[in-house]
Amino acid sequence: MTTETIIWLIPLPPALAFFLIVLFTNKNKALSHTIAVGAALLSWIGSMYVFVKALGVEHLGEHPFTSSINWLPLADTWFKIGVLVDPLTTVTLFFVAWTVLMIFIYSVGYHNYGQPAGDHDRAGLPPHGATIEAHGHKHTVPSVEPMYSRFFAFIGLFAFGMFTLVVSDNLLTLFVGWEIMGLCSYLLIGFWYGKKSARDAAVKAFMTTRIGDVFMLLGIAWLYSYTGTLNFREIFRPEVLEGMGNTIAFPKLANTVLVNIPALWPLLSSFTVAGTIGLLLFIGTVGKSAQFPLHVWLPDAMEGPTPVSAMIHAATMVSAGVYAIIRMFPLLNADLSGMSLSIVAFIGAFTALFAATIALAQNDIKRVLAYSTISQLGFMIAALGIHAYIAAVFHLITHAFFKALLFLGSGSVIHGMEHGVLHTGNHDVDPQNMFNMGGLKNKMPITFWTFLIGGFALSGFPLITAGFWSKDEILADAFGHGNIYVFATLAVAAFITAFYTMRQITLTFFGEPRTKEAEHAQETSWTMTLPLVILSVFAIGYGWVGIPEHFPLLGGLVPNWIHEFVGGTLAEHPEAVEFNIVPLLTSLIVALGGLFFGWLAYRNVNSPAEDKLQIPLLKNKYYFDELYDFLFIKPAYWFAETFVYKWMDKGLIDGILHVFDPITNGLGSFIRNYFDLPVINRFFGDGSADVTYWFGGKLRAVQTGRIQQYLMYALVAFIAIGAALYFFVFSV
Amino acid sequence: MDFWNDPLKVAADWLLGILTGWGMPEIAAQIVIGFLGVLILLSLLMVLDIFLVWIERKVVSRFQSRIGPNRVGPFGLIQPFADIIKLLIKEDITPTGADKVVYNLAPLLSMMSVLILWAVVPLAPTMLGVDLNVGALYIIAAGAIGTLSIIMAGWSSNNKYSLIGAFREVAVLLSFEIPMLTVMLIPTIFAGSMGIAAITNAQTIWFVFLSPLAALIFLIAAIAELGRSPFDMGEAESELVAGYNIEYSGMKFGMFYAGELLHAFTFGGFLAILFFGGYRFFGLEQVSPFLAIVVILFKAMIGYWIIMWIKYTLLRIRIDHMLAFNWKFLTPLAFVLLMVTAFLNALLADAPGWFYISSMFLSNVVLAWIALELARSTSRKEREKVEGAKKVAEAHH
Amino acid sequence: MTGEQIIFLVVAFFTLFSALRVVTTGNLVHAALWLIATLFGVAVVFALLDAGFLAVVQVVVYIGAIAILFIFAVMLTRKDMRDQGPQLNKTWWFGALLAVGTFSGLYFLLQGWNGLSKTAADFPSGFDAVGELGTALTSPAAYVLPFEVASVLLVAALVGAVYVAFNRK
Amino acid sequence: MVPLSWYLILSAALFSIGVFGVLSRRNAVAILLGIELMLNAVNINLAAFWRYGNVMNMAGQVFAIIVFAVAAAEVSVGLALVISVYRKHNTVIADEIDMMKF
Repeated sequence: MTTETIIWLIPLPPALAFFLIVLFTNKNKALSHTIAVGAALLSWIGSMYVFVKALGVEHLGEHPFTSSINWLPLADTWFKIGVLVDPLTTVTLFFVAWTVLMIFIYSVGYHNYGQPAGDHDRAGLPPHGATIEAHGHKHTVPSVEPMYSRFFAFIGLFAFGMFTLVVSDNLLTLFVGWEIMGLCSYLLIGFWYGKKSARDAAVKAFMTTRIGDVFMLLGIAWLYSYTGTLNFREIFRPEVLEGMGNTIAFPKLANTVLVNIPALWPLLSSFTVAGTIGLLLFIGTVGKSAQFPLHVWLPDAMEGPTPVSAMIHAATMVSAGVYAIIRMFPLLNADLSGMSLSIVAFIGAFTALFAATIALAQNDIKRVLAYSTISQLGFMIAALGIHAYIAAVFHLITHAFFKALLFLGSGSVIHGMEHGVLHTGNHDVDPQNMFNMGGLKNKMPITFWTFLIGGFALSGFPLITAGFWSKDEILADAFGHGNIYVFATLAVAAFITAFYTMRQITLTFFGEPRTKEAEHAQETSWTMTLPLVILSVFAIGYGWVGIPEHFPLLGGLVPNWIHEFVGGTLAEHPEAVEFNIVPLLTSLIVALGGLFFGWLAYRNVNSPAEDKLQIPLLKNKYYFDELYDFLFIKPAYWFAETFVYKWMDKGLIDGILHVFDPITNGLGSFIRNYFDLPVINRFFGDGSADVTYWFGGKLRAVQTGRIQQYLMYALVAFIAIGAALYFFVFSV
Repeated sequence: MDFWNDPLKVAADWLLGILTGWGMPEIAAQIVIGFLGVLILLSLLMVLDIFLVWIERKVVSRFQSRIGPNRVGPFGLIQPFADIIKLLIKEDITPTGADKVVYNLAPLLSMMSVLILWAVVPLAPTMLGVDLNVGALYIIAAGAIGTLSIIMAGWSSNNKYSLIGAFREVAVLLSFEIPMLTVMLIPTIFAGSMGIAAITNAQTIWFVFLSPLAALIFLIAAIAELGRSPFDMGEAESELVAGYNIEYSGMKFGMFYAGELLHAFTFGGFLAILFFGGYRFFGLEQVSPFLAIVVILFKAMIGYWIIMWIKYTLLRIRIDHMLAFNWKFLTPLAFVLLMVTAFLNALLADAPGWFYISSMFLSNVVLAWIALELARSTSRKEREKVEGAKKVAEAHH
Repeated sequence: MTGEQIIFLVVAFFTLFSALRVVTTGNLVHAALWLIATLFGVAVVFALLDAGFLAVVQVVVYIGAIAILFIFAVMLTRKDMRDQGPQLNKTWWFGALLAVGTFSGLYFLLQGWNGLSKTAADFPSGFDAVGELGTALTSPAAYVLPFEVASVLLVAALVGAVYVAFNRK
Repeated sequence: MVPLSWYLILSAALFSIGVFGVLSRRNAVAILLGIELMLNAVNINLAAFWRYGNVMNMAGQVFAIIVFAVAAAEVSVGLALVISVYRKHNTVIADEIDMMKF
C-alpha cells in the first residue's frame, strides 16, 4: 500500500466501528469497546505510519502527499475530493491520533466497565451506583453506564469526523468532517439526555456553533464562486491569492451608494475579497473554538461525560476550529489592508483575557478548565493574528496534550470523589465542586502528579513544561512584531492563567479533606490512569522540539524542529524573531508569580465565602447568557409564539381557510349524497357484490372439500381439453 | 493347467459341451449352467453357514470363559447338524390371527436378502457372479429387502412384542443405511467406479490406509445393519423377549438365525472387499484363484471375528441414544468425511502417491479428532445438565 | 418371440397384477406389500431398459424407504390394524370410468404416433451409463441445477414433514 | 427385441391403475399409494425414451432420478399430513376430511 492509500484509510476504522456497534454489537459491551478501541488503534497506527513517512520527506511543504478522486460531475469538469498531508496536517494528525486513542482507552474505565449494572440506573441518566453484597454486608460500588455501547459508537463517529477534517485537501470535506463533529458534540453533550441541563446544553452548543457554521458556509460558497475550486493548494497559489487580496469585496456598494459619502471610503476599501472570505471562515472558527462572542456554549457543554469534554474541548473539536483558521492563514495573510488579521488578533487577545478572568471565579473543576480552554484558544488565535503562525501551531499541539490531560485528570478526580459519595451515600455533595475536595494528593497520587504536570504546562512553568515553550514563543512573537497591546493583554492573561491553575490545584489536592467524601476518594483504574501518564509525557516532552535557537543556555541543544518543519507549510518560510530578554522575563514572571500567588491566596481557603474573587460579575460570566437570552432568545420565542403562531397562522391563514370551509363542505356533501352513495356505493359497489354473491351461492355446491372430487373435475377437464385440442387443433 | 487359472470358465465350457452334445439348444444350456452355478454357490454358502453356527458358539463361549459345544463330534463340530435336526423336527407354529402368506414369506426374504449379496462378491479375479457397475448401491438395495422382511415378520406375527421389535429394528436400519451408503462412496471415489470388482482391483494400497475413518464408520453402520449387540434393539431379549422373530419356530426361526450369522460373515467380507483389498494379498491372488478364495475367506473371517468381538464385549445402547448417535454424530461425520475426501481427491489428483496417501490419512485423523472432541464436549455438557439437576434435587432435600 | 420379450411380458403382467391388487385389496398393509411387488416389477423393467442405476435406486429408495414409510403410516393411523367397511368410495365407478378413459385416450394417442415400433440401438462401445449419468448430474453444462433444486426441495419437504407430524403435547 | 410401444402401453396401464386408485380409494394412505403408481409409470416412460432415443443424452435418467426425489418429498409430506390429520380428527378417510369446503 502506498502512503496515500493509508491516508485515505485513516478515517475509516472509526466510521466502521460506529456502524458495527450501532447495527450489530450494541448489546455486547465488551465487543463494542473492543471494536471502538481497536478502530482507534488502527487509525493511530495509520497516523503514526504517515507521520514517520512524512518526516522522511524533505521539503514536505512543497511536495506533500496528495491524492484525489473525482466526486461530483460538474458541467465539463469534476469536483474533486482528496487527501493532503503537509507539515501542518502531519503534526495535527500526530496529536489527534494520540489523544483520540488515549481518550478511547480512558472511556472504558470512566464508564465503569466490568462493574455490575446499577440498582435503578436508566438510559439517559448517569449511573447511580450498584449495591453488592460481599463479606456479609452491603456496600455501594460504581455501576456501569447503561448506554455503554452507544457512547463508543458516538465517539467513533466523532473520531471519524476529526480524521476526515484533518486529512482532507479541500474546504468541502473539511466542512463535512466539521459538521459531523458538530452533530456528535450535540449527541455527546446530550448523552445523559435524562437531565434537563444536559439537553439544554446540547441544544445550546448546537445552535451556537450553527451560527458560526452558516457564516463559514457562506465563506466557502463565496470562495468557490470566486476561485472555482476549494482545494487548498489551488487556492493558495500566489496569483490567486494576490488577485483576491487586491480586489475590493463589495465593488457595487463602493461605486454606487457610498461613493457620495467619502468618509466611509477608507473603511469599505479595506474589505478585500481575501480578507472578507477569511473573516467569514473565521466566524466559523469563532463558533467552533468558542471565541468571544460565541463562547457561551462551551462551559455548559461540561454536562457531557468527561471523556467527551476532553475530546470536544481539548483534543479535537475546538482544535479543529483553530486548525481550520490556521489552514486558511495564507488567505488572511493575502489581505493587503491587513484588517482581517487585526480583527483576528483582537478577538483572540480579548477572549484570552476575558475568559481567564471568568475562570477565576468558577468552583466547578471542569468549568475552570472550560474557561481556561477558551482562554488558551484565544492565545492561538491572537498568535495567528500577529503572523505568529508557527507559534499558533505549536501552542495548538501542546495545548491539546496538556488540556486533554487536565480534562481526563479532572474526570479521574470526579470519579474518585464519586467513589467517596457512593461510600457515604450522601448524594447532595457535588463531586465536581472544588470546595468539596482538598487533600486528594495522597488519595490519588497518580492523578495528582499527572494533573500537576498538566497544570504546570498550562501555566507555563518555566523550562520543563511544553506550555512554557509554546506560550513563550507567542509572547516573543508578539513582542518581536511590535504588537505591544497584544503582548500586554496576553501577558496579563497568562498571569491570571497561572493564578487560577494554582487555585484549582491547591483547592483540589492540597490541604486537608474538607468533606467526608474527599476522605474516601480512591485512585481510579489503570484504564484511566494509563492515558494520564502517557499524555503527561507529551505534556512535558513535546515542548522540547520547539526551543528557540537563541535561547540562553538551552538554545541549539535540540534543533528547533517545529519551526523548521511546520514553517515549511507556508510558501514563504517565516523568519524566527530575534531573541529578546523582555518577553522571556515576562513569561517567567507571570508564570511563577501567578503560581506563587495562587498558592498563597488559596492555601487556607476552605469555603466559597472565604474566596475573595467570588465577584458576581465574574461568577455570572459577565451576564452573557442573560444578555443573549434577552437579545435573541426571547425575541425569537416571541416571534415564533406570538407573531407566527398566533397572528399569522391562527389569525391570517386559518381565517382565510375558514372562508373556504363552508363552500367545500357543501360541495362535498352534495357529491356524497347525490353521486357517491347512489351510483358508486349502491350500484357499482353493492351491485357487483350482489352479483358475485349470487354466483358464489350457485357455485358453492362444487366446493365439497373432498379431494377426490376435485381430482375428478380436474381429470375430466384434462381429458376434455386434451381431446378438443387433439381433434380441433393438432389434427387440423 | 487352464483349470487352475480359470476354473469357472473351464467348467462352464465343459458343461456346455456336454449339454449341447445332448441336443440342448445353446441358450437353454447357458441358462441351465447359470442356474447350476448359482446352486453350487448357494449350497457352499449354506454349508459355510452351518459351520458359522459352530464358530459363533465356540467363540462366544471363549469370551464367556466356557468351553462351548464339545460333545458331538471332535470339538463339537457335528453340533450344528444336531441343531438342524432339532429345528426340523420341531412343531411349526403359525399364531392365530397371523397373516399366513406374509408370515411365511418373511424368513425366506430374510435369507434371500443375505444370499443375493454374494452375487457381487468377487472371490477371485476371475470368479465373480455379476460385475454390476453399481455394486456398492446393490449392497444397500439388498439390505432394503432385509428391512422389508423384518417388518413383514413383525407385523404378520400379530404380536405386540414382535411389532415393537420390528419398528425399532426398522428405524435403526433405515437410519444407519445413510452413513453406510455415504462411506461406501469413499472407496467409490478412490476407485472411480461403483463396481465391486473395480474397487477390489484399484486397491494397490488398501483403502483402509487412505480412509481409516470410513472403514470404522462402515464397521459401525454394518453392526447396526446386522442388528447385533450393541445395536441389538430389535430383539432386546430382556425387553421384547426376542423381538420380531418371537413367534417363529422350527426351521423358520432357523432361517432368521442362519441369515443373521451369514449376514455378519458377509459384512465381514464386504469390509474386507471395500477397505482391506478383497482377495488381494501381496500378489498371492495372481498365483491361483483358489489361493485368492482362501485370502478373501480369511479376511472375511477376521471381519466376522471383529464383529463377534464387539458383540460379546459391549452392552446394549438405548434406542434414543442409538438414533441420536447416528443422526447427530455418525451421519454428519460421514457427510463431512465424504466432502473432505472428494475435495482432497480432486485437489491432489496430480500429487505424488506418498503425498496423496499421507494427506488422506492425516485428513482422516484430524477429522476423527475434531469429531471426538466435539462429541466429548457435548456429552460433558449433557452430563453436567443431568448432574446439575440432580444436585438441585438433593438441595431440596 | 425372443427371450427378452417373454421376460418383459412376464414382468409386465406381474407388475400390472400387483398394481391392480394395490388399488383393490382391502387390507392396507397388503396393499403396501403389493406396492412393493409392483415397484420390484418396475425395477426389473428398468433393468430390462439397461438402466441399472435406476433399478438399484428404485429398490433402495422406493422399497427401502418409501414403502417402509407407507407401512409405518398405515400402522400409525389405525387403531386395530384392520379395515372396517368398504375400501372404495361411493363414486368409485366414475373413477374406474375415468381410469379406463385415460388409458384408452393414451392408447389412442399412441396409435397415431409413428415412433412406436422403434427398437433400441446398441450402446456405443465403451459407453458407461452410470458414469455418463454422474457427469450429467454434476456438470454445469448439463443438469446440476435441477439436481440441486431437487435436493433443496427434498430437504424442505423433510423439514416440513417433521414439523407437520411433530406431536406438540 | 422389445418395441418401444410395449413399454409405453405398460406405463399407460400402470398410470391408469394409479388414477383409479387415487380417485376411488377411501383411505388417504391408499390415495398416496396410487400416486406412487402414477409416478412409477412416468419413470418407466422416462427410462424407455432414454433407451430408445439418443442414449448419449441422459435427460431421461436424470429426470427419473429427480422424480425419485420428488416422490420421496411427496410421500414424506403427504404421510406427515395424514398422520397429523389422524391425530386431530381421528380419521384417514379422504371423504371425511372435508373441512375445506363452503
